[in-house]
This record gives sequence, structure tokens and C-alpha cells, in this order.
Amino acid sequence: MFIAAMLGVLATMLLALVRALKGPTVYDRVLAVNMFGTKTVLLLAVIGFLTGRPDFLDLSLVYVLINFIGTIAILKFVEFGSIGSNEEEARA
Amino acid sequence: MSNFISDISLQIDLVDIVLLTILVVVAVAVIRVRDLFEAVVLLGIFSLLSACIFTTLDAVDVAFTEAAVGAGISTVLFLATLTLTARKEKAQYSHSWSGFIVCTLTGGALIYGTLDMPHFGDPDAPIHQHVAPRYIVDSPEEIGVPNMVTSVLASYRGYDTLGETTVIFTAGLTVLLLLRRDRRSRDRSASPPTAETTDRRGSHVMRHAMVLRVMSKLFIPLILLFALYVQFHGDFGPGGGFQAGVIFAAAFVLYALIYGVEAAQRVAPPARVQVFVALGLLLYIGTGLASLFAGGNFLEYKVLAHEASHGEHIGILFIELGVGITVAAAIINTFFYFAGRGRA
Amino acid sequence: MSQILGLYNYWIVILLMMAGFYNVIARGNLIKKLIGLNIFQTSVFLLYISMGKVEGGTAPIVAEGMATYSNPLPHVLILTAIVVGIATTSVGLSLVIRIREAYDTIEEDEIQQLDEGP
Amino acid sequence: MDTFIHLASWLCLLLGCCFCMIGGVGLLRLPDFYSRIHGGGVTDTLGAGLVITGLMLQGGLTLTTAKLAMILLFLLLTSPVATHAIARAAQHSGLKPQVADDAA
Repeated sequence: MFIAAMLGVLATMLLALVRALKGPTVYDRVLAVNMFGTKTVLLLAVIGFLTGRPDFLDLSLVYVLINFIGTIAILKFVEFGSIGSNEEEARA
Repeated sequence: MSNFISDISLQIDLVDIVLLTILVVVAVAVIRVRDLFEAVVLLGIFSLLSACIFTTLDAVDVAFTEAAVGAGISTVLFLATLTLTARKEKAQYSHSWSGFIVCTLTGGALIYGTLDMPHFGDPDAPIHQHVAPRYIVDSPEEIGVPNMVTSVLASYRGYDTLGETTVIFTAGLTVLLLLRRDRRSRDRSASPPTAETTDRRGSHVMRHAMVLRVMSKLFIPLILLFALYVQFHGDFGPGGGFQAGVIFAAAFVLYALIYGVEAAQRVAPPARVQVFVALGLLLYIGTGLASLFAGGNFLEYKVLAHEASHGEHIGILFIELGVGITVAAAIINTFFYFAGRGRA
Repeated sequence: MSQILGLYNYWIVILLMMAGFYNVIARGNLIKKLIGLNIFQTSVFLLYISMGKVEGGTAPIVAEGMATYSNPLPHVLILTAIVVGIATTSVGLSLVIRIREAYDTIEEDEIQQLDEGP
Repeated sequence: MDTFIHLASWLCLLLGCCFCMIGGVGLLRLPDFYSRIHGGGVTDTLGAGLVITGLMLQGGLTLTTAKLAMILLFLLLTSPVATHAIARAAQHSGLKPQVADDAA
């Protein structure tokens, strides 16, 4: 049953990968990478159960957090053309 | 057939093979794309995949580190460099036949070399005969820590880790020396931004980032809390100083991404962050010296308390803390220098 | 068949290594070279971790009911190597930034032309 | 009772996987970015949520389940926000949605 879940997640990862490779726009790629990240979280969780060591879920947890940061960084680069653009002055 | 499918380690091996194959496809794609930005995005997928493979190969601690470093910090640093340089690769580079031939020959020789290697997963391979049995059998009693990776990292191979921490310290220092502006040019760059640019950027942000601002306020404390959990839970589960440092730094990176680097620098003044880069390493060396003065060898934690395993615990705690502080401070510092630098 | 399954990991490692190597020697763009170096680095990580795996083993964290553990030593080496890798990559990237500021390009051949200069 | 929980978790896992795969197919097959974002975003949250719920039912009342709950919480928070940010960025950059007329 876990193996079925794992295969499903793997298949989804493949589909997302194809989209990431095909593009065509940057946003498609970012969307695919984001989805790939979510599927990685699931895959790691399922592998944890499959191998009988579900206490390694910290790994999935770190992925949820870091994947988010990566997506935000990519989007900020796309939108502002810069990682460190100074937004705070405008608020002050 | 049913026997074949029910064998869990075989299933994992099959997943491993699938993932490895995808990994090669992604690597080829990374090499083929001309747009450097797309290459960096694909490199993110590459890192996600390699972390999955590390997990299937039982290396949870490694996967943890790759997870924290690869998809987050590495992407951010590459993107920051792209904003300061150029996004596109020059078009006229063609396929290099000489390079291809060199690679094919080297690869062929290496593959020929693998034919004599012990097979994957072979328990009789030479690598499993020497020190590993000692680590696996004795370390839970000797060090008193369930995570063997932590006990090897911090105790058995403490000198090694000291070396690695020093490398990170040196790398942080090098980035600082390379990218620090001298006083003259800093005065120039510190001139107030023109009203026009401020306005343009400001209007961008006010319209767009509301959801992100609220979310990150909720999120950043949780990331910091999780980093502390990883730091102090590293003895019992996957985790430790290296991973915690990277996650801790990631929280600051997120803050800087959403509120701007200047705001992040007000929270963590660069001058103070730089002090922490050195402080972590000093804490590491200090723990070593403490054990030296307590009558043991350098980094021999047994002497730090009355009971040997208790001493090991104290030693590992301080060592990991030192590593965590150095890693976090070095990465935050590097990020500040990359992101805060205007295009020249 | 057992030969293929038993050595598949190493072959993939070599493929990746050569892909990264090709990227480093054949491309003139400095950032692309660093990306190639990153791929090369990951292949080395995979080599170590593959060698540490024991058939039927589990992650080297003591747990009840687990008898065989994979070799923890490669994990330790690679764990630190990943963080050191990002630190050295950041040094490489900051060098690229400085080169760009000095030469206004990050293409190897253009830098060489400027160096030889008129 | 045990069988019931087992069955429920099985159902959750299978359904979750189905949703994930439908999302994946949608991401691949839908005609333009703004429709693809449904494949990537909407089913992603539900599919991932169901898979995690299925695993939680397997875990029982342990630390594992607590961690899974945290993962679920984070996923439910980050996934929509990230999708929202991507859509906003695309719209902001002037990417036009494909309308019925120019569909091939």
C-alpha cells in the first residue's frame, strides 16, 4: 500500500519534471519546481513509513520550509530582477 | 512475483534506480539550457532529487543537510550572483568535441574501474570492515548518543569537524574581503536612492506582498524554532549544528527577501554577525581547550564531567553549538554581501 | 543482471561526474562552470553514500528492532562536505562578481581578450 | 476498529495519490499557464493533504503523527501562498491568459 502511494507520488514527480523541462514560460517552471518540492515532501514521508523508520519526518518538515523560501527567492528574482531590492524605504 | 514486490529493500532499490535516472536527465538539462536562470531553477530540482536519493540510501543526516542547503541557500546565492552579473550565457559557444572526447575517455576509464568494485550494498565490502563496526557497535555505549553520525562527527572525528568549521570560517572571511566596499566607494553608494526608484519599487511592493508579509511573520518564528529543535535534537534524530545553522540562516534570508536587506540588517547588524562567525569557531576550540585543561587530550570530552558519557554529552552539545553559530553567521553574512551589493 | 544492479549507482555517479566535468571544461561562462562544479560535487557525494549503504541496512540511528545499520562514516564526511561545498561555492560566486565588476563580462574568452589587450 | 482505520488510511492514501497524479497530468496537459496553475496548485493541496492524513492514520497517537500534523499545517499554509505568489508574479509581468478565441 505504501509502495502504491510511492509510485503515485513518483509518477507525479515525473509529470512535474516534464513540465519543468518544457517550460515554456519561467512561471511554468517555477510552478513545476514548487510542485516537485511538495511531492518530494510526500515521497520522503512515505519512504519513512515504508522503511519502518517514520521518525525521520523532520526531513519532510525541513523541505516544506526551505521549498517555500526557494520559491519566494525565484519569484522575487523574476519580478524585481534582484534578490535584495530595497523595499523597506518605501514603507517608512 | 509477489515475493519480489514485498521485499522492501528491493522496492527501495528500484525507487533509487528510478530517481538516479531522473537525476541524470535533470543534470543533462541543466547543462543544455542557455539561460542561466533556468539552469539555477533546474539545479533546485537536481538538489531535491539528490536529497531523495540520500534518504533511500539511508543517509538521513546527509539528506537533511542537502535539503537545507541545496533548495534554499544555494538557489538564493546563485540568483543573487545572477542579478549582479548576467542572466544569459553567451550564445555562440558551440558543442565542444574535444571536451566531449576527454569526458568520454575519462568516463570510460572510470566505468572500467568500477567493474572491480564491490557491488552496491555488499556487506563484505572493504569499507565496512575497518572502523565502521566500531562506530556501529560501540558508539551507543561509548558516547551515549543514539545518532551514530553525530557521535562520529562530534566525538570520534572531532578534529576533522574542527577543520571543516575552519574552512567555513575562512570562506566567510574570504567573501567578506572580496565583496567589502572600501570607504570611498561606500560613501558613493550610500547616497540616498532617487525618489523615482523608491517610488517605483514601493508601489510594486505595496500592491503585491501583503499575503507574503503576513505569512512570513507567522513563518519566521516557526523556522527559527525548528532550527533550534534540529540543533539540540541532533543527538537523537537526524540533525545537528551544520543543518541547524543553515536553517537558522534561511529564516533571515526569508526575512530579507520579503522586507528588504536593509530591514534584515537592522535585525542582524552585519558587524555583529561577523563577530559570531568567529565566536562559533572559538567556542569549538574553547571546548577542546577546556578538555585539555581538565586533564584530557584536545577534544577529549570524557574529562569534562565525572561520568564519561555525561562528559561526552556536554562536549558534543558545545561543539555542535559552535558549528551551528559559525555556519549560520557565515551564511547570513555571505547573503548580506551578495544581496546588498548594487550592480556596479 | 546482478552486475548491472550492483554497479548501477556507480555508473550513474560517473555519468554525472562527466556531465559536470564537461560543463566545467567546455563552457566559457563562469557561473555555468560553477554550476557544473556543483553537479560534479553532488556526484562525489553520491559515490560516498552509495558505498556506505549496506543491503538490508537502515539509517545509522539506534532504534529498537534494528540490527543492521549502514556505514555512518561516509555520512559524516559528506554532511560536512555539503556545507563546506556551499561555503566554497559562495567564495567562487563572489570571485565571479568581482570579475564582472573589473572586466564587465563573465565569459572566459572575452576576459582573456581583455587581458591580452591592445 | 483497527481494520476500519486501516481501510480509511488506505482510502486516503489512494485518493491522495490519484489527486496528485490528476494534478500532474493537468500541469502537463492544460493549455496555458493560468489553467496549469490549477493543476499545480489546487489538487496539490488536496492530494498532499490526503496522503499525509492517510499516513497520520497509520501512525496512531505518536510523535510521528504530531510531526505529520505539523507538515500538513505547513503545507496548507505554504502551498497556496506560493501558488498565489507565482500567479501574482505572472500577472504582474504581463503574461496574458489564453482566451477561447486564440485557442488552437
